[in-house]
Amino acid sequence: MNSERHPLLTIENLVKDFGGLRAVNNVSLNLTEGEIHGLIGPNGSGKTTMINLVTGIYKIDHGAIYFFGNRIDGLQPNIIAGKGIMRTFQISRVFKDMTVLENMMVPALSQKQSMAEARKRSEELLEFALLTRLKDEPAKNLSGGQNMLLQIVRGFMNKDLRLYLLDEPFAGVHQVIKGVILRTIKKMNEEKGITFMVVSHELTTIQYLCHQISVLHRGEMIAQGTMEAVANDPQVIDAYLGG
Amino acid sequence: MISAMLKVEQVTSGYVEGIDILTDVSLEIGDGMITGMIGPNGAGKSTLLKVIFAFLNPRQGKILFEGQEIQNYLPSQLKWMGMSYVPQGFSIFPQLTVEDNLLLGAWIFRRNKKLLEQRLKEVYEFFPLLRERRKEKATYLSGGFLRMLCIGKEIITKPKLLLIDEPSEGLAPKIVKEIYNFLLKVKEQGTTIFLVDQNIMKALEVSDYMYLLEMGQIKQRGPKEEFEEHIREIIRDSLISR
Amino acid sequence: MSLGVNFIYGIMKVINWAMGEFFMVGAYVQYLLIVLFLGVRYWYIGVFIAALSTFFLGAFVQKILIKPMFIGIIEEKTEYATIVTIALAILFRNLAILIGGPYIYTPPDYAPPTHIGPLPLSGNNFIAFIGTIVILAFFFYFLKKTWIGKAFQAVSQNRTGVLTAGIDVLKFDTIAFGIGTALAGAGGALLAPVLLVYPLCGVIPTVRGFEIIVIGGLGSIPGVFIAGLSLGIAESLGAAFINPSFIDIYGFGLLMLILLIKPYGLFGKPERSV
Amino acid sequence: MVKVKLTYLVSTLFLLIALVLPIFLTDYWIYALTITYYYVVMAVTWNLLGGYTGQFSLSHHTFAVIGSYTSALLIIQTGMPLWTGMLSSWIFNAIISVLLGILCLRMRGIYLALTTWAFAEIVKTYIRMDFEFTGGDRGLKTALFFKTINPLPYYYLFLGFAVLTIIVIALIMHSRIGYYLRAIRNDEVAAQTMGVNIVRWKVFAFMAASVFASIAGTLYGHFTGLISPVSGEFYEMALIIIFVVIGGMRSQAGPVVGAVSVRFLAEILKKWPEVRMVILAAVVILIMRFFNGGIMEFVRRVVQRAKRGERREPVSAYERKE
Repeated sequence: MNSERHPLLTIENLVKDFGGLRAVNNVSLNLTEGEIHGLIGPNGSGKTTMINLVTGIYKIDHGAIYFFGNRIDGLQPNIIAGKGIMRTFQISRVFKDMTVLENMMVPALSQKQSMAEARKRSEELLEFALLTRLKDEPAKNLSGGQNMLLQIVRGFMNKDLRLYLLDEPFAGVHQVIKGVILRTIKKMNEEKGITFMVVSHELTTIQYLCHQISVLHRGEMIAQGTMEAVANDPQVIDAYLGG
Repeated sequence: MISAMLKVEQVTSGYVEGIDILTDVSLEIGDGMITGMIGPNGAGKSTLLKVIFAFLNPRQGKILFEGQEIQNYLPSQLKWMGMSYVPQGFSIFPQLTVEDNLLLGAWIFRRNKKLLEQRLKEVYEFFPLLRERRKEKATYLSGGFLRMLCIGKEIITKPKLLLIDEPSEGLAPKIVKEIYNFLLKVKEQGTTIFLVDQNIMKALEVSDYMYLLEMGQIKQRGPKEEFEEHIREIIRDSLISR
Repeated sequence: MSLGVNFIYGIMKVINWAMGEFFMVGAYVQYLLIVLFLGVRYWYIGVFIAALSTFFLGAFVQKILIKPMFIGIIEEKTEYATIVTIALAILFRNLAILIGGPYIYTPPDYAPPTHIGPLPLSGNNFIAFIGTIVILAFFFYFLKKTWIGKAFQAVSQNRTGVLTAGIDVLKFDTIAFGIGTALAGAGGALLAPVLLVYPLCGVIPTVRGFEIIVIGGLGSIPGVFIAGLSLGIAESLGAAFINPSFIDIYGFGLLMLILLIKPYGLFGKPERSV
Repeated sequence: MVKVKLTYLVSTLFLLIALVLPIFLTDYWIYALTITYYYVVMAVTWNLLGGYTGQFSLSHHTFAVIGSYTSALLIIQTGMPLWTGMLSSWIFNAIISVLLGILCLRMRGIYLALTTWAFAEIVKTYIRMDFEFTGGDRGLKTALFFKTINPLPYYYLFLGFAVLTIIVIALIMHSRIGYYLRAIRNDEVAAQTMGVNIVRWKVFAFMAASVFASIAGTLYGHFTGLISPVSGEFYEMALIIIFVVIGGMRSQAGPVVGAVSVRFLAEILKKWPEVRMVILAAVVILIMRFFNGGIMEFVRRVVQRAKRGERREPVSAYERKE
């Protein structure tokens, strides 16, 4: 495996413009395998745009994104997903008219896993996420929190999942479900060595969960390091003060 | 305690069923004052304003405007009752001229020509820059101008209560200062203001009473002075809250 | 006609596939008015009444069928709107056959054939042309100058901005739909003697109307004029160079070509999805 | 699972009835039923495209028309035998549908409907205008499939083809492809980030539906003996939508039930064609507005209520959960 030499994900001076507005301005970031990385910053700082750039939904204007040393910017989202990079959305995008189990099956099937194997793994994961009783329920009948949990657990169906980008996984989610989400992330990280990048406003949860933190402000990276270092950094405080 | 123009009692609300962005929020907005609300983004500040101005109905709780329950009213009814709302971003019409934008802001008394002329004159005195460019299409204006136009469009009806969301967002510092001076001038004219803001420093300067909202709940409240001394600690605590 | 569909789309982002049938209703009303009450001299009053009747018909249809789309009851909006308006078109067509029979009615000519310089011109075409200009002028005056007109422009530009100004948006949607159908109704009344009055007389204008709209770009009022022009040119060029009998096909060919290059039409605005 | 056995039981029952039916029926009704099977194929395949994948195409009937005309013309112009004529028209159709599918890739909702509608109008107008070649409005005589005009053999041919289509479409929907198509309809972007190659599968759905339609079209052409541009009219497309909507849009049996029941109603009201259409259109509007599931949704609720008693009122596709 060539992952030892190259870090899991390398982003080099990434730039993205939306008609005059520079959403991401020369951002560089490295993720090492097995890390849970937090990405925080006041509103409109380009956090979600970053995820959309890495997963190929937006095309980058310039800079480069490497996954285990080979470039992935410019690839179609489904190819990037095939390489083992999954993501969730701020407003959970589940397949409303399909049942919970069917939702789980989609990523597995797109990786040429057999129907039986996909079904078995789905049931295991649903068991783990306490969603089994909702197995045959159409996703639209689930509550917001349950939908977010489904969206997160669905990503783990990807057999060669190496990097999981979570966009606001806890926003407004009920405490019990938040507990399950945290437990799932911890377990998958420790047991399967999956690297996470978590975007969130809830700084307490980020502090509990993440090893390293990056702070984005108006599309620029203004601080990186552990939570304590970042919190005492005057620049970060100013950013939050709305400077 | 000064009589509260607006009371919010145990409001819980959210866009998606099952996700409550606001949980059990209660607050009062004192007459003739500027009440500020700060808090990290995603705390639910804008959602609260949308609930008050009936863009969104709360799941539980009541909202009282001058003692009257208004949580199931329509935005157009609230406008008649003297409430205005400047939402986040721009609530103006790019292809219409500055004057048309203002006139549309005064939609509720469009039949009363005399009052209309008078109010238009007042807004122009308030924002002289807008009078110079009144025949231009709004889309050609800079960010600062557009913000003034948004505020002008909402205060033309001389509301008793003005809700404002992130007035300084995306503006250069020099213009931000001007915008906040306008807010003070609006207050002097007797309009009560409920200011929701990311820009904590500016909000502190201008507000008389402050609320700190975090993850959909009121964490701290009190007159401006209490907030002012240890604002930097409040931020750091909220960053690393033990 | 295409102005009507575009106006509705501008405000409510809904395509009314039954527009042709409002055109036909306008033509029938006009025919009945002239034959029974007014007589041919007051045809313009007929056009006005036809427009009014299609206005109320359109408003009524909007209230029961289209409005629920905006109160959040209906989720798949485009699918719902397309199926419902198609069904509406068939409903009106067959009702017309039921009531009026499958016959073709020819209203008396509005004006005797005249000619401008060497060009012989049938009275009706001339009237229709002038009538359209008058309607368009009135429509633009209404849109640009009057209060309600400005409010309509505002609704199509920023629905939140309109809410904060205290305008009851849902009421405006109904009126907008009514105006759109009234435009079609007026068109029907005006062109009654030219296209004659029969259950399917709405089909040809619908085809024309949609071509212009898609080429011009959905929701853009200026697009309608440029598209109308480019369509005319495309058809005359095609007829001259390729083969005159395929005249309709050039219109569609142009349409598909433009959609291939700019999937939102020349002036259309793409809706950001992510 | 109980449900699967039930559907097998019911469908085999219907199949038996269909096989035995012609013995009791007059030629007229056999003819009518054969046409119904043609519409069943059209409805089921359009449901794959418009219902399951959310590609709201308005040119489905056009592929049937192209199918019938290409094979008829090939046979008349080049004198090739029946089978090769039909086969080449299917291949020709597959190519066109792939091209149109790629063209419509980036389009969504209204624009897809408008483009496919334009394509339908082009084909119809071309056939009508180029009368030396296509016979225009006079129509075109076609070689008969079974060399006889007795409808019985055609009845079984169409019945067989309809059953085959239903089975193939059902297999597709139950396979992984079915998951991809339904995922695409629900949320294209999310499907893509889940690894689904939406480009390939959208074009696949388009091609599959269109090829089946063209096969149905060719068979129809060689059954009626005379084909005309009328079958390219928008009315035909509306009819297919009516079948699917009334039957139940996103269910496998929906289009079949819809096509059969509506065709049956149409036959009864033969003498008053306008009244028939008015009723059908009104029913479609009512179903869309108030009760979106169509007959199958109604059946599903009754079955569910019977099986589970009053456990929970299932929510139909469109009404929001209060």
